[in-house]
Amino acid sequence: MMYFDDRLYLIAGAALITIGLYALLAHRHFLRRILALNVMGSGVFMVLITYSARTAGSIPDPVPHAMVITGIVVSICATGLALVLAECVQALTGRTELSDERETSEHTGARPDTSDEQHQDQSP
Amino acid sequence: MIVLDVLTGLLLCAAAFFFVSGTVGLLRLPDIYSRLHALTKADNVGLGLTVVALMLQAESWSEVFKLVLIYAMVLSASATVCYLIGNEAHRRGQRPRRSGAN
Amino acid sequence: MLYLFDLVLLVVIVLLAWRSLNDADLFRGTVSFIALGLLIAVAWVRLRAPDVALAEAAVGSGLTGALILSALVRMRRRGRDAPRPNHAGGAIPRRLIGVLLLALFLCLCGAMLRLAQWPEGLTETALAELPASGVSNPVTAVLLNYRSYDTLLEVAVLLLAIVGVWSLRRAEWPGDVRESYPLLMPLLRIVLPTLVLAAAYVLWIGTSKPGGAFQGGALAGGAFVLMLLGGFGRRALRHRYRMRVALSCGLLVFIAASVGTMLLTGEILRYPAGFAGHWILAIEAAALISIACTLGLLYLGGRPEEAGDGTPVNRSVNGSKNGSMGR
Amino acid sequence: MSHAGSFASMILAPLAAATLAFIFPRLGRWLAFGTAGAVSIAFARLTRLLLDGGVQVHRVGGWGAPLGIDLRADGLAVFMLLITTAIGAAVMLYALRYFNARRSPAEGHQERYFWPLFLLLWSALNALLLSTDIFNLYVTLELLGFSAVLLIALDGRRAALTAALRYLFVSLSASLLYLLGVAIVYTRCATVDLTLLATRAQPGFPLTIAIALMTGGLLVKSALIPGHFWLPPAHANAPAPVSALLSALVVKGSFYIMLRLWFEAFPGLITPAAGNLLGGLGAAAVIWGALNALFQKRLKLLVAYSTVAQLGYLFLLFPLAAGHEGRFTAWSGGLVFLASHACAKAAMFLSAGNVVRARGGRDEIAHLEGMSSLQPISTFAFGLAGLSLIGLPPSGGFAGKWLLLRAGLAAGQGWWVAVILIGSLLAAAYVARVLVHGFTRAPVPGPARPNSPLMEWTALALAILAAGMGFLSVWLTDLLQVGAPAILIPPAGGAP
Repeated sequence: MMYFDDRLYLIAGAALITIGLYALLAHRHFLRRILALNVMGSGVFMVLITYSARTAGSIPDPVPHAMVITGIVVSICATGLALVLAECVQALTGRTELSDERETSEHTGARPDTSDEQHQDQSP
Repeated sequence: MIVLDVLTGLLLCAAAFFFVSGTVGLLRLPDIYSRLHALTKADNVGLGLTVVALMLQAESWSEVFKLVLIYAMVLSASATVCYLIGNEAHRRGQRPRRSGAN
Repeated sequence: MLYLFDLVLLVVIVLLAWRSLNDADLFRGTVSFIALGLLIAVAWVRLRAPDVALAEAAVGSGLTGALILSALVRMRRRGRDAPRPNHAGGAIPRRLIGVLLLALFLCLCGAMLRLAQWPEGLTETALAELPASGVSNPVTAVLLNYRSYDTLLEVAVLLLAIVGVWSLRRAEWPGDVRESYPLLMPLLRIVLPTLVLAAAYVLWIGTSKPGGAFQGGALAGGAFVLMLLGGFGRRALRHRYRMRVALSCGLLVFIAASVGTMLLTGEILRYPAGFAGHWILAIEAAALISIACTLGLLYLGGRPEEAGDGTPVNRSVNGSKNGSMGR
Repeated sequence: MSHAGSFASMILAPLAAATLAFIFPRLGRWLAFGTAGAVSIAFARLTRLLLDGGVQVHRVGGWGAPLGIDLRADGLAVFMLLITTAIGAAVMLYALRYFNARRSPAEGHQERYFWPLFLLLWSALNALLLSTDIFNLYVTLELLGFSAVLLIALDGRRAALTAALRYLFVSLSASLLYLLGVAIVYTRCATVDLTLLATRAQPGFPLTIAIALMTGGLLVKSALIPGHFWLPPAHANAPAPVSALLSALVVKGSFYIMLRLWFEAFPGLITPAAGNLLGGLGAAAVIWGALNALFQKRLKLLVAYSTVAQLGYLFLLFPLAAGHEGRFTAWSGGLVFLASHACAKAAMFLSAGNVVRARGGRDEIAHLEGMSSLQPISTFAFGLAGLSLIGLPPSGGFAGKWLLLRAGLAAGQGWWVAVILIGSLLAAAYVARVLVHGFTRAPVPGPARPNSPLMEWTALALAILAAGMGFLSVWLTDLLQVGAPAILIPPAGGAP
C-alpha cells in the first residue's frame, strides 16, 4: 500500500471548496460561476475520496467512490443546463451577468403575451 | 535486473529533460508557431522516452502493447491538435515572427 | 518522496483552481480548469480511486471543459458584453466574504481533520457481500447493486438534463470543419471506432476491474462530440424517434428492470439469485447508450431540428452550417 | 411484499411516464392523466397499509441499510404524499387547459416540454418523500431542483429565464453544501441512513459542522431569510401551474428533509439555541415577507412574497417542537399549516393565473378592476385561499396556527404567539388589498378572453380544500402520529 498523508488532501479539498464559494459570491459572470460550482464540487469529491482511501485495508471503501461518480455525472448535467440557460439569458438581455434583484422584481409595465421579448424560437 | 533499472532511470531523466525544455519553450518562445514546435516535438520525445522506460519495467507483453497503443494515440492526437491550432492561428491572421523583425 | 509529490500536486491543484476562477481572461481560466481536471484525476489515482479517475478525466475535465469552451465561444460571438474581470460586482463586500470564508475554511479543516480518528466505512460489508452482487469490482457492485436506486435516479437526472436543454433552445451547430481542417478527418476515422471499441471494453471490464457504464459512456460521449465536430451524423439526429429512444433507453430499461425484479423477487432491483451479473450488464449496456448520447447532445447545447415534429425546419441538412436562433 | 408495488408506482410510474412523454410528445397529457391515477391508487393503498400495519419499509435491492437504500412510508411521509398527490393531480388538470398548442406555437412548445418536466418533478418529489437515505436525498434534491428550474424557464420571457438561472446557481451551491455535510456524516457514522444515524450519531465538532452545512444548504433551498432572495422572481415569473407547484410543493421538499434531519437523525445534537435561531429567522421571514407582499405592484409577486412569509411560520416549529411541553402539538400544528398553505397557495397561484391570463398577461394589482364580475369563480377561490392564509376558522391555516399557539403557550414561549398574530394581520391586509381592487367595478368592460371552466374550478377545489382543512385536522394529526419521531413524545406522556 502506498503511503499518503490524508491531511494534505483534506486541506486541499477544503481550499477548493472555499475558493469555489469565494468565486461564486465575488464574481458575477455566468461562466465564472459555473466554473466555481465545478471547482467546489471537486473539493467536496476530494473530501469523500480521501476518507474512502484512509481505510487501513488493501481496498478503499467503494461506497464513496460510487457516490462521487454519481456526483460527477450530476455535476456535468448541471453544467450543461446552466450553460444553455446562461446563453439564453445572454441572448435576451445582452448581458453575461445576472441583473440586480431590484431590476427583476420591480419589473412593471405590461407583459403582453407574444412580445418580441418572447424567447422561444417557434417562428418559422 | 539492475541494468534494466539503471536504463529506466536514465531514460526517465532524458525524458524529464525533454519535458522541461518543451515547457521552457512553451513559456519563452515568441510566437504561437514556435511554441507549438516546443510543445509537440519536445514533449512527444519525452513521452516516447517515458514509454520506453516503462516498457522495460513491464511485466507482460500485453502491458507493452498497451503502452505502445497509448503512445500511438497521443502521437496522432498531438499531431492533429498541433495542426488544428496552427491552422486556426493562421486563419485568424497571426503571422509567424521572422528573425530580425521586432 | 511521495509526500513531496502529493504536496506539489495539491499546491498546483489549489493554485490552478484559484487561477481558473480569477484569471482576467475567461478563456485562459477555462483552459486552467481543464488542466485542473486532469490533475484532479491524478489525485484520484493517488487516492486509489481509479474508477473515479476515469470518470473525472473523461467527464469532469474533458467534457465539462469542452462544454464550457464552446459556450464561451458562442457567448463571445454573440458578444455584446466584453468579458471583464469584474472585481466590482457582488452585493456583499468582498472583504466580508473573505473573512467569512476564511472562517468557513478553518471550520472545515478543523472538522475534517478531527475525523481522522474514525477510519470506519462500509468496506468490509461491501466486500463481504461482493460474491452475491454478481460483479467483482466493488464500485460497480455499489453503483448497480447495493445502491442501484441512486443510479436509477442519476440516469433520470441525465434524461432531465437533455429534456431541459431541448426545452430551452435550438442547437447551434458547430461549423463544419470538413473543408477547413482536412487533417482532422483521417484522425477521426481512426479515433472514432477506437473510442467506441474502448467504450464497450470499459463497460465490459467494469464488472471486474475499474470501469463501467459511466466511464464507458463518457468515452463514447466524447466520440459523439468528435463526430458532431466532424459533421457526421446530422441526418441521424434529425430522425424523429430514433434519437429520443436512444436518449431514454437507459432509463426505460432501468425502470423495466426495477419492475421486473420486483415481480420476480418481491423487492425493487433485487436481482434473482445467480443472475445478478446478467441483469447488471443489461442495464449498463442500455445506460451506456443513453449516457453517450446525452453527453454528446449536451455539447450541442440545444435541440437538433427534427423533421416534421412541430418544429419548423428552415434549412436543408446539407447546407446548414449554423442552426438558427430564431431571431 | 404487498407494499412494494405501491412504492414502485409512486416513484417509477411518473418516471416512466416522463420518459414516454419525451419520446411521444403528443401523448404527454394522457400519460400525465394516467400517472395521476396510478399515483392516487398507490397512495390509497399505502395509506391503508400504514393505518392497518404501521410504518412500511421497503429495502431496495434487498440489502437494507447501511449497505443498501431503504424507502419508508411513515405518518409524516404519507401526510406529505397526500398533499403532493392532491396538488399534483389538481395542477395536472389545470395544465391540461392552460397550455394550448392551438393558441400559438410558443404554447405548443411549452406544452410539449411541460409534461415530461412536470412528471419528472412529480417523481422526484415522491422519491424525496419516501427516501431515508441522506445521499439518495441529495440525488432527489438535484432532480427536483433541475426540473423546477426548467419549468420556470418554460415561460420563455427574460424575467423568467433570469430568475431560473439565479435559482439554478443558488440551488446548486446549496446542494453542494448539503453534499459536503453528507460526506462528513458518512465518515463519522459509516452510514447515510436516517434511522441508523439516530443510533450512531455522537455529539462532536465534525457532526456539528456537518449538520450546519446541511441545514444551511436546505435553508437556502426552502427560502428562509436571508436565503429567500431567489424565490419571489422565480415563483412570480413562472407559468401559473408551475408557480403553484413550486410554492406549494418544491420548497417544502427541502423543509421536509430538515425535519427528518433535526428530529429523526440528530435529535440529540440539536441545542435549543439552534432551534431558537431558526425560529427567529422564521419570525423575521413572517414579518418581512408580509410587509413586502403588502407593497408589491404585481399580483403574482404579491403571492410570491406571501410564500416567503408563510414559509416563515413553518420554522416556528423548530423551537416549539423542541420545547418542554407540547412538542407533538407544535409538530402537528406546523405540518397542518404546511398542508393548508400548500393548498391555499396553489389555489392562489392558479386563480391568479386565470385572472392574469384573461387580461392578456397584465397583472398589476391596480388594474384588477372588474375581476369579481369577470372571473367570479377565481376571485372566490382567491378569497377563500386568502382566508386560510390569514388563518380564519375553519381553514387549515387556522387549525395550524391554533396548534402552534397552544404549543407556544404550553412551552412558555409566548413571543412566538405575538409573531403569529402580527403575521396574520399583515396577511389580512395584503389579501384585502387584492380583493378591494378586484371588487371595484370596471370602468370599461375588460378584454373578454374567457378561461376554460376546468381551470377555474380546479383553483376553487384547492381553495375549498384549504379553507375546510380545519375539519380534517384531527384525522391528519392521527396520521402524523404513526411512526412520529420519538423525541416528540416525551416519556412522561405530555403529548395530547
